[in-house]
Amino acid sequence: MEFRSVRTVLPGDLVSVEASDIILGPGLMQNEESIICTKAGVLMKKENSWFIDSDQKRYIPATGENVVGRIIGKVGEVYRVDIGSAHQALLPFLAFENATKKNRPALNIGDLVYARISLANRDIDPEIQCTNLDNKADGFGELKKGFMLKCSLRYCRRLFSLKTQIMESLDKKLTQKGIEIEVAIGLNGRIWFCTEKVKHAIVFYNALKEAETMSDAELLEILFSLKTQIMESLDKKLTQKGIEIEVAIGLNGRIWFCTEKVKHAIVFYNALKEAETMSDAELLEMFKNLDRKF
Amino acid sequence: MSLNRVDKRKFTEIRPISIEQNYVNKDGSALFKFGDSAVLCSINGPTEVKVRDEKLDKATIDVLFKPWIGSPGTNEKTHELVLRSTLESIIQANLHPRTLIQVVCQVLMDDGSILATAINATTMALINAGISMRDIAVAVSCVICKDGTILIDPKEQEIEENQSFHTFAFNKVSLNLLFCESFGVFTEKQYFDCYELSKTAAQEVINEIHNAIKYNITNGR
Amino acid sequence: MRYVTPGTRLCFASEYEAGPGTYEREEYIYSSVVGIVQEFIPTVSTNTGEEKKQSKIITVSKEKHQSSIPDVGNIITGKVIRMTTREAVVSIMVVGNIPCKDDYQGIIRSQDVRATEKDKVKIIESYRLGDIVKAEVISLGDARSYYLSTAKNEYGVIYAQSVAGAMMVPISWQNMQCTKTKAVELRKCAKPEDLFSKNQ
Amino acid sequence: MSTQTYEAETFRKLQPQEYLRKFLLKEVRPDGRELKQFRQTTVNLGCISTTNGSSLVRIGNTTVVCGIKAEVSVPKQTSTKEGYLVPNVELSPMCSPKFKPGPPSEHAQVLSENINRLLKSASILDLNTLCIHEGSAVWVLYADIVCVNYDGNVFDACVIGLITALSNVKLPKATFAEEEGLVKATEELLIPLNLSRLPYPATFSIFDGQYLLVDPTEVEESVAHEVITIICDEAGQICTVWKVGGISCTPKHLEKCISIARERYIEIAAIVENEEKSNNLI
Amino acid sequence: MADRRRIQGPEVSVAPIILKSPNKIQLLDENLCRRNGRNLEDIRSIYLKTGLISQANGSAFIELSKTKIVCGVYGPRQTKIPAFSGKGNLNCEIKFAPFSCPKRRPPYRDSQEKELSQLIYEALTPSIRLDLLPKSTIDIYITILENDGTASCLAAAITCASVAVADAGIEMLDLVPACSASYINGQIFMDSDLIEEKRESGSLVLSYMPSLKEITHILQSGEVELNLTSQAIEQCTDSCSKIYSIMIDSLLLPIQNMK
Repeated sequence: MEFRSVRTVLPGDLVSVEASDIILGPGLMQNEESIICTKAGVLMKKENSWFIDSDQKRYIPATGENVVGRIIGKVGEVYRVDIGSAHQALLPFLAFENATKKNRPALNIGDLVYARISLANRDIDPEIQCTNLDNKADGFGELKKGFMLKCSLRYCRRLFSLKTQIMESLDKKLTQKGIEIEVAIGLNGRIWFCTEKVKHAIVFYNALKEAETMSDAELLEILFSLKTQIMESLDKKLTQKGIEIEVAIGLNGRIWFCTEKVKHAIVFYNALKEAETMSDAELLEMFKNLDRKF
Repeated sequence: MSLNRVDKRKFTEIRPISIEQNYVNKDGSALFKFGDSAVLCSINGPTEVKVRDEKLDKATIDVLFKPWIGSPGTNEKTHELVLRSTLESIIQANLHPRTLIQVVCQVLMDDGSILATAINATTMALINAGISMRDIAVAVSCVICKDGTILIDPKEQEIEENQSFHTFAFNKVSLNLLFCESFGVFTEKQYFDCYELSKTAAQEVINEIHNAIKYNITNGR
Repeated sequence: MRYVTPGTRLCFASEYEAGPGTYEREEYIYSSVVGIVQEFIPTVSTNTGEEKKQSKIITVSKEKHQSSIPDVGNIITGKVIRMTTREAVVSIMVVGNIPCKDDYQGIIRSQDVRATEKDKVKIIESYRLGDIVKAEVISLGDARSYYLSTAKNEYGVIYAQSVAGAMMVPISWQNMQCTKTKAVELRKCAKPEDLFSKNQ
Repeated sequence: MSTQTYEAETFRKLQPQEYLRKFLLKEVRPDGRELKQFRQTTVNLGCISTTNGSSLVRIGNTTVVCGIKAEVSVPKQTSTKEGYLVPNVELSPMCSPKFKPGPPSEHAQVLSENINRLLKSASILDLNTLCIHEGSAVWVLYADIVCVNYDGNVFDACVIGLITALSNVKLPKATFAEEEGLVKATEELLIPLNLSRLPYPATFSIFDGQYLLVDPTEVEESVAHEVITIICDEAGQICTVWKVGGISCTPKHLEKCISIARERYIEIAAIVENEEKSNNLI
Repeated sequence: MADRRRIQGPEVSVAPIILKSPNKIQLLDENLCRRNGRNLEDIRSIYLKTGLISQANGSAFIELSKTKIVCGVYGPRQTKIPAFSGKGNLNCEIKFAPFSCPKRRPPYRDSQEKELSQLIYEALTPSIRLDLLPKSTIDIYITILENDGTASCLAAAITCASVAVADAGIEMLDLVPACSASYINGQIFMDSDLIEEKRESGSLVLSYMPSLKEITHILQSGEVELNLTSQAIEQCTDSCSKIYSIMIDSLLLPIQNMK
């Protein structure tokens, strides 16, 4: 049985529940006899479990959640990691698979890691580790190269819950085409991905951004069929015309690109500038038609 | 009821409300308008707090109030204190000890009742930021004219010539008084008349907020 | 009774030894506080039974109480205000049994939490934010903080609230129980016996 | 001091809320007062001879001194007859460990602002009466309120201080010499101000959402954040209602506060009248 | 720039010109009596009271006819200075209330206040046993409510602060009374008031520990002959001893009355 939505609620609304053994999820608080909503959103219910489906951008750490973090410093035997929460997380040097005092990964400031929250407590700064409960790497560890994308927490949670489906179909569809893509979804509102070619990354980035407001089904759809096709077609159309273009998008507000011919560069530059004010949908549309401009 | 207010409103009618969320790229933000009075509120947090301001059992709430024109003075400082003490009684600050919840209110246009507009904008921004709250606060202003008429949600023009000016903030659940600021000369009966009329108007504000949230959820974010 | 103020000449330095509240300058002893003059002969227990000559000590008992400041060896009471994996920061509120007007800062490093198995100490399993602890000042510490220790039975948490917000009572030297939910939480407890039990 | 009081002091320091709660359960306050009892209030007029009007107000331990000095300035172009009345509250680090040296804290700014709002909105002093020569010279009254000891409810002390100091003000006879552009004044201070009303305040704290504490001390203020201030005038009209923090205040509470504030008005008016009488005798 | 943290007044304002009666005030009458009936070597009567500020660790209030000064002492408390120090740190700040002088003083800290703060610090430091207070600060805050002569005000502030420090229970070597003298027309006016001060050619402020017979601070200003100075020092030390007994009484009487 799935959670079903009950109604839209505001903070302070009372939820009337008959049953006594209820499970309260996020956004709900028990105050003596009554149950009070503390967030605005959609009240969801499954049997005796209740929670409020709401959105926010600021991450509050919870033990066991996977996060994407950025190393911002070293203090003693730990790395300080920015995971987007109020306090920086601590990542001990030894919290990696097979790490010993002599043999441990050397991370630098700015490096990204995929980690699991091992301690989240309101009294103390959160701690993270790059191993699963059995001290195995299991996908955790340094994220080399690639891009990091920030989005709302709710979106990350959705992607995370659809993770297996996404990966399956991604694998199926993309590997056939010889494209490889690595993705790490952090529940702290950060998604990391890495592709061999930069242009694939751009298409993937845009697809992810656009999909944020869609339903689950649409989301899967857009991620795996439509976008790969666009990418493909862009690839196809441009290479047919003998135009090659390489692009790198920096999250610091700078985009780098390189084309063989200067006039192509100008066209691309104008296209990018023009696209700045567009919505995501328009943007993709424009990229689709980019070849015509060349 | 006669229609002799400057903008043809009834005495007890609030100006049209407009609410926009995610106005700026912060953890939460909202633009709230009472007619031409507009306040943009943005929220950052829970985020890191300076050791000096750290509270070990709850989040520190910091409010900045920026006026429409000029630099902030004692009037804005007083608004900041009002907003902060109002928020402290509704935000579940104990969930995030040793953190900072920063609230910035920028007046975009001042056409009277600006403190009430700011309180409502802050409420919307906090909801948008997903900050846990026990309740929400809504505010309404009113004036008592020289002839004793009570005008709800007055425009600047209506505030200038008055006997007294009142701002009330209520909580949503019980419509109890969260905050009140009344200056001028008035009788006890007049005060409670203002109280009741503002309370009724506050209910309308709550309805508008509810609608805005619903709209936002059904139409994506 | 003799009341004196700072600077009052009390006696010759050759007759007495200067005790608390007094100071010696040239051949005299002077008072350094507002208070009452007292003198006593210290009793010294000698193992051999030998008579040991002790000079009389003159003191001035303080009638105006200085806001207390911590010193090495003092027992302090304070609140845990910050925690890391290595230490707990304590706001020192009471020295001995005199409250400080303004708090001083002290830290309990993980090696000073208890006397045994020091390397296995976890701060988070010893204290929580807001706990009231009793500790001993072991050094003047660094520029910011005094160093404190709870490595004795009578030191540790004396008052704590559970996660549910109710008061907790110690059930062993490292466990406390919530009076409301009966949940057990980990703490380095002080051996119970003190003013809170009287006040409750 | 006995060890008993030490323990109470220690308990207060460590558990301030519990400490207050224990007293209130017995319907009494830490300083021995009843819940709706004000502290002893005294007013001392004309205590500072370098001013045009001054007043020293004590509410229990809380002490403020208000001194008013008259200077001369040019009126605004928009209102050529209006003088100025500029209130300013100083909370120095001397009066409480809470305050640091430097520019006015938020607390001091809010006190000044609320006093200014009261003066303006209740039009206590008609600023036109401060005119010396229309368009050229008007009186500026600087009302500086210095807090000497901060033991709670400073707002009440400030308002009483200001109103009584204003009624104590004597201005010299001043003439504007047009050719020199200077104001000359007599040495004797003769002319009192004509105040349209004399409002006095009463402040309340609500603790734990149920105990209404009249005239809170510093200890009580630090744990009871819901504060209500009512200012009434001699005709029983209300000049200010100010209420912040907490959600337990009902219209019933407000009605009760207003009626207590009216009783308090009579009490303060009597204290001030006595002081004025004895002041005039000297 | 106007201070936005205060209520705004007009940009400029001036005190009115007071039309004074033409006859000049005589400082001395034919019997060498001063305007308020005292002799040249007399100081004004002193009212000194401790424990006025309940929030402070120690406090005192002094009144010399019109001059009124309050002092609050906070500490010893944790020092804000970031370096380790085995010795206590003393901090003095004096403030004139805006209405304390004939001309209104704007409420900002001015250079005269800074200078006076430094003088009080210098006069009191030798008397306080700071070596007993590691890592601590003692803050002395003084407010002048009414100023009737700046030199005598400084002296009174030192006396008042010393009593407040003792009231705070802080260990001291001795109390520090202070006294001022003005040189007017080759004569020494002890403890002069504002009107006398306006005619002075120089002044002396002396801070003294009577029990130890040590001078902690001496401030001489203006032009004066040497023998007049030594005479003034002598008269000031005498007056300090008188003030000393008032200081002792102000500290002991409340205790003795309590018992």
